[in-house]
This record gives sequence, C-alpha cells and structure tokens, in this order.
Amino acid sequence: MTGFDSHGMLLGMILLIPLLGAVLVGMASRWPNLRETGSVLAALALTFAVWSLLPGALAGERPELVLFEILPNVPFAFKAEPLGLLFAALASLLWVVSTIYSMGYMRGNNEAHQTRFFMLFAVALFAAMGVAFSANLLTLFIFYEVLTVSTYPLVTHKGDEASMRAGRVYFGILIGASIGLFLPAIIWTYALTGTLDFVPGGILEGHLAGPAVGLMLGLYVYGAAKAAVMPLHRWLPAAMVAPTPVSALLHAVAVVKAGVFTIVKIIIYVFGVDFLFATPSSGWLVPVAAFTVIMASLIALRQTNLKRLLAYSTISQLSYIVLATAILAPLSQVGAALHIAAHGFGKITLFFAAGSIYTASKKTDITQMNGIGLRMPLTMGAFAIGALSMIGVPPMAGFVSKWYMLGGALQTENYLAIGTIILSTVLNAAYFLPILYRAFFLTENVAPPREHGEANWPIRLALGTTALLTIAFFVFNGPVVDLEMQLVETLL
Amino acid sequence: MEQVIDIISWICLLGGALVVLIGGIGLVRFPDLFTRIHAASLADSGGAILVIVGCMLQAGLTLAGVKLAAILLFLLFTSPTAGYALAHSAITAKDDGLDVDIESD
Amino acid sequence: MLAAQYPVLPVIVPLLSAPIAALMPNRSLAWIMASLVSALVFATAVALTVIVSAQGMISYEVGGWPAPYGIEVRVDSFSVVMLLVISGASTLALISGKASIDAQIPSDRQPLFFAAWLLALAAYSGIAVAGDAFNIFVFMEISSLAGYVLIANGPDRRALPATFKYLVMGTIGASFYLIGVGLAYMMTGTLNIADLHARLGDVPYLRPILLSAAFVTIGLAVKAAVFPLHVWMPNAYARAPSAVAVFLSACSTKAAVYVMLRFDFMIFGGAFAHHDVQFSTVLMSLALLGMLIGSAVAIYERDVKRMLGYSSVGQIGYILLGASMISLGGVSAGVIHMFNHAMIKGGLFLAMGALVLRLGGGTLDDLKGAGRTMPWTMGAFVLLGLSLIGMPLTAGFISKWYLVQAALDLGTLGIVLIAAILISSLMAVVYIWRVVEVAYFQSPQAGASKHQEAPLMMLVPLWAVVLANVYFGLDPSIPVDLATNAANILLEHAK
Amino acid sequence: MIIVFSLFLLTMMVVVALAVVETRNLFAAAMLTGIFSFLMAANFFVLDAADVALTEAAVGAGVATVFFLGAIALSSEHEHSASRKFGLALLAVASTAVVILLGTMEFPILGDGSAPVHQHVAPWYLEKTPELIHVPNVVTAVLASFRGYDTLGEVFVVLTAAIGVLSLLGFPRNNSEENAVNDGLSHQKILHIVGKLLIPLIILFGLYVQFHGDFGPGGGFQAGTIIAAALILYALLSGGDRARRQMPPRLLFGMACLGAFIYAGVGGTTLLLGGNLLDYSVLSHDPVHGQHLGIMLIEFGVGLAVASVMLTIYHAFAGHEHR
Repeated sequence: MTGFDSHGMLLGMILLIPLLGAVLVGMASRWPNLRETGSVLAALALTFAVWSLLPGALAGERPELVLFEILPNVPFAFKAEPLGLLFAALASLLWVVSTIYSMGYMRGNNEAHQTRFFMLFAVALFAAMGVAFSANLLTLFIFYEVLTVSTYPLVTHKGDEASMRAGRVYFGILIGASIGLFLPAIIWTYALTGTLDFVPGGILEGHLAGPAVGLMLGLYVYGAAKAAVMPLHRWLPAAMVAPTPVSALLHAVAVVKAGVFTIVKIIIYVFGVDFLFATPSSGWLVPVAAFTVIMASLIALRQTNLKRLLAYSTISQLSYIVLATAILAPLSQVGAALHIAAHGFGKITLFFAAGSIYTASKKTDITQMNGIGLRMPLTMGAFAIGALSMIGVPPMAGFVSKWYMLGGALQTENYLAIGTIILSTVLNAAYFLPILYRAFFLTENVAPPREHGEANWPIRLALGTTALLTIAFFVFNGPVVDLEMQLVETLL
Repeated sequence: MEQVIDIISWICLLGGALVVLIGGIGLVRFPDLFTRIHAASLADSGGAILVIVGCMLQAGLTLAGVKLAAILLFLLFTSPTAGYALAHSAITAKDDGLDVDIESD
Repeated sequence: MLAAQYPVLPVIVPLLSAPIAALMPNRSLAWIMASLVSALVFATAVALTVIVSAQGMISYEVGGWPAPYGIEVRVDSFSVVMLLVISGASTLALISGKASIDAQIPSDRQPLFFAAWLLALAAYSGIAVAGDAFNIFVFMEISSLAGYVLIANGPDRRALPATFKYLVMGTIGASFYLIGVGLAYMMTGTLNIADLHARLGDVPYLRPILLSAAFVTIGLAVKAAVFPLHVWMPNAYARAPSAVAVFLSACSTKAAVYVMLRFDFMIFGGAFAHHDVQFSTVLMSLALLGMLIGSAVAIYERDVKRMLGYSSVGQIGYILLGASMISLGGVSAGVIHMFNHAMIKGGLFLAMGALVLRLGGGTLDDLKGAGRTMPWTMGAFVLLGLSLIGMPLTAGFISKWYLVQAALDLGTLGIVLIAAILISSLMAVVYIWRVVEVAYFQSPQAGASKHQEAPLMMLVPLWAVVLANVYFGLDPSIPVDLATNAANILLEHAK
Repeated sequence: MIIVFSLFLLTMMVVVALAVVETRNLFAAAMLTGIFSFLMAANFFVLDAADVALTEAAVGAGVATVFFLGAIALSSEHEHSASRKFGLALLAVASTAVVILLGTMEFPILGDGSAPVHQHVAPWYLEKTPELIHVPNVVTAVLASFRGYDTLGEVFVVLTAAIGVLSLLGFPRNNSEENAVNDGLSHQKILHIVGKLLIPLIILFGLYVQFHGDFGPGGGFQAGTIIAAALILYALLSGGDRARRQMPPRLLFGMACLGAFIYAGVGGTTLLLGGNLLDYSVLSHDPVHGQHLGIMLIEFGVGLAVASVMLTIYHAFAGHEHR
C-alpha cells in the first residue's frame, strides 16, 4: 500500500526537513547564532528539495507517497501536483528569506522567546508543506488544523492582554469555521462520493445537483476561513498585534496562502471547473469575492496604521484570487495560481519594509513617515516595487497574474469580474501611491527618537532579495506559467 | 377428649387476645410513662403466654408443640426483662437529668 | 486450560486480591498488589479481545450449570470494548496515582482504599462480562458501594456531601433497575439476557414489559448521569481523590450506558414494535440537551475538575446520540466514542491530578502560569483538550467523524444533529481555551514560584495516554472494528 | 383465611411507613423501621418464603436497628428542621406510584400456578436439586450452587460495606485497662444475669441455623446476623472496651476478609481443579459430595463474613463515641 518511488521518498523528505529544523532549533536554544544558522540551513535544504521536484513536474511527473489508511479508502497520502508545487516552492523560498529577516528583526527589537518563535515557524512550514502536497481532503484538513494550532502561539507572541484577545479572535474564527463548516463539508463529500481524493476534473460530478452544489461550495469557501473572505476576515487585522516576521509569515508565506490554495484546489480537484460552470447555483461566489475586494480596498483607504493597511490590502488581494477561480475560465485558474506567487512576493516585500521602518525609527503610522524615503532609500525603494506589484504595473509580478485573470474574464465575458479588477486596481493605487509620495516628496514632520539610517544588514538583505524576486518573477514567468498550464490542459 | 382440649385452647387464645387488647388500650389511655410500661409489659408477657399455650394445645405433642414450648420459655425470660430494663433506664435517665417526658401524656 | 477461564478471570482475580489488599500492613505493598492485579486484568482483556475478534462471542457457564438455569458469563466485542476501557483506566490511574494518593489519603487508610478500588474494578469487569440481568445488579451494587467509598476518601471535607448525593441518586438508580429486572423476571420467568430476549416475544400482556423497560432505562440513566439526572456527577468527580477521578470518569458512567444499550437493544429491542422509536426519541432529546447544556455550564465553571465533569455530561450525550440513531453507523459511532472518551477524559483528569498535586488546587486561579512552571503536564492537557474538541490527528476527531457521518444518513433531522454536535464542539473549544489562556498567558500567583514539574511517575503514563490518543487518531482500526461488530450484535438482536 | 393476615400486615406496614416519615424524633423513626422490618418478615412468612422471612427478621428488625441507634448516638436525636418543601419529590413519587399501579393491572395473580415464573426455571430447579445436589432445601441449593455467583457478589457487597465504614470512621482504639470507661449495663444485675443466660443459647441457635441451612430455612447470612446479635448483646452488657479487648476490631475485620476470601477461594480452587468457576462437583470424587462440600464451605464463609462485618460496624460506631 505504501508506494515508495524515488520521488515519493523526496516527498517524505520534504515533510521531514521542517520538523528536523524545528527540533534542531529547539536543541540549539542556548546558542542564538547556531540556532539561526540551523534554521536558515533547514530552509535552504527544503527549498532545494522542493525546487528539485520542479523539472520533473514540468515533464508531467506526479510523484506520490501513500502512508497508511485512517478511514476506509481515505489514506494519509501525499501527491505533488502543479498547484501544490507552486505553493510549496513559494513557501520554502520565502521561508529562507523570512528567517534571515527574522534574525535581523528579533535582534533589532530584542524580542523574547526567540527559540519558541523559530521552532513554531518551522512547524508552520511543515504544516504548509503538508497542505501543499496533500493528496486528499482529510490529509489537507489535518495539516490545515496543525497550521492553525501552530500559528496561534506566534500570533500571541507578546503574551500581553491585547495579544491574548487577538489570539482569541484568531483562534475562535479559524477553529470555528474549520470545525463548524469545513469538517461537515468534507464528511458530506465523503458520504456522497465515498472518496476524498483530489482528482483533476472533480469527484462531485453526478453525485450532487441543484442548490446543494452552491451550499457545498459555500461551506468550503467559508470553511477555509484562512482565505479571509468577508465576513470571516476579522481575524487578519486582529493578528496585526504580532511582530512583523509573524505577519510576514501569516500574510505572505503560509497561512492565508494555505486558505486561498485550499479554495483553488477544491474548486479544481473536488468540484471540477466545468461542473461548477455548468451549475448556476455556484454563481454567488463571484459577487461575494468582488464585494470583498472592493470593500477591503475602501477600508484600507482610511487606515493610518501601516500594518493594518497592509492587512486589509491582503484581504482584498486574497479575494482577487478567489474571484479569479470563481470566473471558472481555464486562463483565470492560471491567473489565480500566479497571483498566489505574485501577491506572495509583493506583500512580503511590503511587510519587510514596514518592519525595517519600525526597527529603525519605531514609526508605525503613515502620517509620521514624511520624508522617510530620504533616510531609508533602500527600504522605501523596495516598498515602491512591492506597491507597484500590488497595483499591477508591468515590470512587477502583479501584472502577470492580472493579465491572465483579465484574459480569463474576457474569455467568459464576465463583465462584473472585469469591472471589479479595474476598479480595485484604481483603489490599490489610491492607497499605496500617497505613502510613496509622502515618503519621498514631503519634508520630515516627526523627528525620529534617534538619528537613523537603514535597519541592520539582515533586514536589508532580505528586503533586497524579495524586491528583486518580484521583478524576476515578471521576467522569468515562462516556466511557472507552463507548470500552471498543466493544471488546466484538460479543459483547454 | 379432643373437644375438651379444643375448648380449653380456644379459651386460652381468646383470653390472650383479650389481654393484648386491654394492654393496647392501656398503652394509649394511661397518662404517664410508668403506667404505660406496665400496660405494655402486661400485653407482652401475659397475652403472649396465653396465646402460645393455646397454640400448644392445638398442636398437641408434635415437634411444633416442642418448638412452641421453647418459644414460650424464651418469652418468659425476655419480655419481663425488657419491661424491667425500660423502667430502670427511665429512672436512671431521670436522675441523670435527661429530659425524659415522664409526666406528659 | 487457563484460556477457557479467561472470561471469568477479570472478576475473580480482583475479588480474591481485595481482602488480601485490605489486610496489607503498609500502603506501598497494597499499592503494588493493586497495580499488579489491574495490569493482569488489562492483559486478560487484551487476550479476550484477540479471542473475540477471531472467534466472535464466548459463552461461559458459571458453576457448570446450563444457561437459563445457572448464571452465564458472555463476552462479545461490545463487552471487550468495556473491559479494555475499565482495566486500562484502572491500570493507568493506579500506576500514575501513587504520588497523588499518598498526598491525599492518610497512610493507615490506604490498604482499605486499594481494597475498595479492587472491588470496584472487579465489579465493573463483572458488569462488562455479565450475561445475566440480576448478576449485573449485584455487580452494580458492589461498584456503586465501592465507588462511594473511593469518593468519600477525598482530600477535603466537601467530599462527604458529594458522596452522599451520589449515594442517594445511585441507590435510586439501582433500585429502579432492580424493579425493572423484577418485572421482566415476573413476566418471563428467566433472568438470562439471551433467554429474556427469546421469551419476551410471546408474553401476552404488554404493559408490565413497557413498565420494566421504563424502569430499567430510567434507573440506568441516573447511573449514567444522562442530562437531567446528572447533578451528582460533577461534584463527585471534583471532590474525589485525583486518581479516583481518573478511574471513575473513564468507566463508571460508561458501564451504566453499556448496560442500558444491552438492555434496550438486546432485550426490549425485539419485544415490541415501537420500542426503538420511543427509545430514540426520548434518548436523542436528552442527549441533545445534555450536549448543549452540559458544555454550556462547563464554560462558566471556575473549578476545572467540575468543568471536566460537566463536559463529561456533554460527552455522554454524544454517546447516547450515536446510540439513539438506531443505525449501524450511529451505534458504532457511539461505541467508538465510549472508547475514545474514556481515553481522553481519563488523561485530562490525570493531568489535573498532577496539577492539583503540585499547585495545591484545581481552580482557574490556581492554574495561573502553570504553562511555564509545569510545561509537560500543561502540554499534555492542551493536546488532550484538542482531542476533546475533535481536532484531526486525535481520537476525538475519529468519533466526531463517524458521528457526523451517521447523522448525515438521517436527512433533515441529521442536519439538526450535526448542528448540535458542532455547536457543542465549539463550546468545548471555549472551555478548553479558557484553561489554556489562564495557564499560558497569566503570570503565576505571588509566592507560587516554587512549583516544579510533576513527578516522572505521573508524566510517563500521562504522555502514554497522549500518544495512544494520537495513535488511535491516526489508525483507529482496532476500536472501529470492535465497535462495528458490537453495533451488529446490538442491532441484529433489535430486529 | 391467609388473605386476612396479609391484609392486616400490609395495612400495618403502610401505617408504620407513614409514621416513620411523619415523626421528627429520630429515635422513634429508628424503632419504627425496626417494626416495619418485622412486619415485612411476618408478611414474607405468610407468603411461604421462610428463608427470606428469617433473614429479614434477623437483619432488618435486629441488627439494622442497632446500627441506626449507634448512628443516632453519634449524631443528634432530632432531625433538624430540614427544609420541608418536598412538592417536587412528592410529585415524582406519586407519578411513579401511579405508573406501577397501572402496570399491576396485567400482573399474573399472586401465587397462581400458570404464572410464567413457575413455568420456566423453577420446575427445573425443583426436579434437578435432589438429583444433582441432593439437598432438601431447594432455596439453599439455588442460593449456593445454581446462582452461587450472585451470592459471591452479595458477600463482597457486605465486605465493601465494612471497608466503607472503616475507611470513614477508622478502627476504634481500645482504651487501656485502667481507664476503661465502664459504660456497660453491668451494674444492672437482672439484665446481666438474663443476658449471660441467653447469649450462649442465641449463639447455639445461630450455629444451628448455619449448619441446618441445607435442610430447613437457614444459611450463612441469617446465622451470621444471629451470632452477631448475640455478641453485640454481650458488648452492650459488658461495655464496649472489654468487648473490644476480647474481640479486637482488627481481628474482626481480618475474619470478615477471611470469610469473603473463603468463598472466593472455593471458586478459585474449582478453577484450578479444572471445573468452571464455582462448579463444586470437581471438589471431590463424587459430584454430589462435591456439591455438599462446596455448599457447606461457602455457607461457612458467608456466616463468618457476615458475623464479623456486623460486629466490625457495630464497634466502629460504638468505639467512635469515646474518642
């Protein structure tokens, strides 16, 4: 029953590396340098292992690893398919960068419990890998829950009253949605189809019809509350209490990405794009996603705290991805997959920039940031690249995914989607550009507590790399697109 | 001959029942503790003995008769002692100041 | 030779060793004897599991007399599940309980305490393997009496009123059960369970049988702390010594549920047509109420042990909900949850025992900052709490999964059940997270810095339970197969 | 004719029960429970259940009343004014009573031959006892052998009761010789003499009941209680401390455990000898002899256990007072 081919072993390895990393970090708690280098090494090893799977995947290979059976014909199994690979590659790469960044940030602000932070970071990555490579809904649900439980202590890192309340909101909504909506949906699917495996083209065809499909879709979309579709979005701004590397992990690397990834995977592999397109009752997702995109952008306009602004911008970008899949056109699926990566690079750069501003000048409010560009040119430069990528300006990654999204929308003449994408692009510009204008063209109004230039070198290194990655993604998007095309080749 | 024995046994039985009835009435009507003890022990010893003698006459010289005799002997020992013990403890309790409501009805 | 005697060993060995343990000169000798006997019973239970899963039902005639005339001991997969739960909980509680028992019970009373423990173990095993209705009553008498003795040995004075309440309710329950069995005996002339089922069919008058079913079910509902009749249970478990709480929480209410299911399915099931409809409507409503109100009250409870008691009321609701669905899926879900819940709740009370031992009390204020001073114990508590909620990778998830799956087959009524199950799980999240927040986010009270981790003797069994929890979460084949066989036996009798 | 007796006894029982509930004085309540048990014993006798009648008389009327009085001695005489609102309790009891009454409409008539109880198991016992166990008193055969497993349970119930009382009240400590509190009734000459005269007779009767169990009404439980009653009478007469020096409570509890152990041990030996649990026929070469031996042994175990448990509990109450 346990299928062990060479790539299957690699899959097992990929899952073990973050765990080993966590153990390594735990043991080296007394020697900070050794602990951090251990963490970076683990991240590098993971990236190397995941990226080595890419050439094989491009050639159409689907390595598989089946361990044992939890429930009748629902094994604890893993399978590397294009979407999962993209998410895993993104997460492992960004893990390397954010570990370097965390070293700088933790040292800069001498945060407490650093060992616990790095250990849980590694466990969160383990869960993210599990979600990416799970071969059926049950394994995905198991790792989805492990991700929630492992990130809870990260969100409540400071341990004070505010972080406890934020943790309560974070845990309550996520656990409530997953147990209250996601689990019944899975069991309903199991009861209907007798299997939970991810099959290209979906498993629900013929077992479900009429309004029940819409209901099932609703259970899944709102069950995966990590995708922060309104009204289950309040946990994201509440989690801003955590230190910036945690926010980076939350927003760009693992948590929200897992949520949106789950929705895309379910739509493609459980429902099947054609089946959903054919049933009218699933039509409600586009307007809901569009509403979230617009509303989140409007709220972001009024935010003055930089991190809260980025949080609401994430909510709107995530709903972009949901909107893209909801268009149910093959091209828009590719667009959604690409946007996961594009948003990842862009948003992590913005968060790194926000973190470095905070480390250097302890400023968190936009109104205090006049003229900061002159003091911290590299940080604000990277911030600019990130912002432009969010807006979708050509040389940045954001443009690629928006291009395919619009292509898909035009293909199915979904004018509501096209309108939303254009309007939200304008709104993105409306809340990002003033920050850039304020940073570079206005003279300093609030004197920082002490003279400061850029933050320390690890932060600058991490910041630079992600900014370059955002641009590189635009330049070398060829292989990534071909990989995602395999997703939908059956549908073209 | 049997008729004579039957008559006598019936007389004893009825007598015993009568004595028990009187004892019961006495128990209810008498004012204070000691008179009531007297009435109770009357019913206890007198009535019981008469009833058992009546039964013995009925049973005749069988095993049951012997058993009844043993019971009679046992009762003769215990019921007067019980009456005595009750009265004695009532007196000693009064001396030790326990609130034995001897006078009340 | 000995293999043929396995069904009776779990009863006779503890009975033989109880008087000896009572006369032991010092407490550690008594403790060693109790643990050894309990481990032996657990080994016999495992052996019986192997035999039963291979061979089906074992019938054993006590005294060599044929079934309806002599007393018959009958072991099938349902009784094996109970045996495993009972002996497992007892062995776990004894091995880990040494430190907390020494702290809570004066040493001259411990031989008596362990004698009562062995009697309780023998009685519960007797109930699990019994095949005769009156025999169950006799062992129920011994188990309740021994239970009162165990709880009355609680550390503080409040144990006595709690025991008295348990005694009154328990006696009422036992006498109702006796009246029910008496009525059944009067109408059929036999006490053997299988024989009762056979002869109940052709009883001319129906009303005494209805009466008997009512009395048996209500009596056992009192003993099983089903929702409205549960008032005695939280106090009894909270005030009892910690080791007793581990043992009793895992098996005392479940033994009563076990007997109730055996009676309602195997005896009264086939007797008259609409019994199962009556049974399911009454029990399902009580179960739903129990789940929702039990968990709701648990949220507002300051004393964590009482909170776990009220949560047990809710979990018993789950078991009954499964059983009252009268479907193969439902009943097996109920039996699986009996197995899993015993493991989870036993572990939670074990962790509480360690916390009470070190921190001096079980209320939320005492647990402040326990996360830092006792990381391993609190870690185990959180993992077991996650299992109680039904998180994946734990045994609790498996029972939730089978329960919801069984509820799905009931159509619209199923949706209501699923809603109730999920609401009570979310309530479980709230009351477990209250403890987590107090333990990890609040600093310990002044002058409480001297606490150190629980003794190793407690930590190893505690983490053994946690690992068993995860194992049965990942590979639930053993309990699931046993539960499905048990459900088959129960239902095919009920037709 | 019998109907008149049972009617009279049953009405008396109802009257006594109401009196027990009504009275506030606990001492009177204890006495009334004694009377109630005695009426019950008479009622059983009218129903031809001689064994049960003897047990009820010995246990209910005899020893239980002594324990109640012992408990009252430790606590207050009068029931303190518990909140007397028992509307809900009354409702519950009333509804149960109505339900039972409704049920009785279809019960088989008392004592009618065709009732299921007399059709199935009972005739087999009557027919098989002389042949398999060869004991005249079928009740003892059923009690000890056919359903010996239940009686094993009952003995351990009694042992658990003793363990419970001891674990709560603890073993009574004897005061040393000189400051022994002379609380006995020895200064009352008459009681002393009558007592001294009767105690040996009672014990003799107890032993008779013990070993006569196979033939007539009797057996371990009744004999144990009667012997215990005699020894309690002795303790009352000669004062608690002297009684406890003659029969130290630890030894008594040891005998109780021994009694229970004998019963379980007989079961164990039958296991070792190859038969099923409590199958006495393996005890000796001839099965019927084995049954006799088995029944005699376990009756002895039961008698020993019950007697010493009653005494242990009495001493636990009585001894507790002087602390």
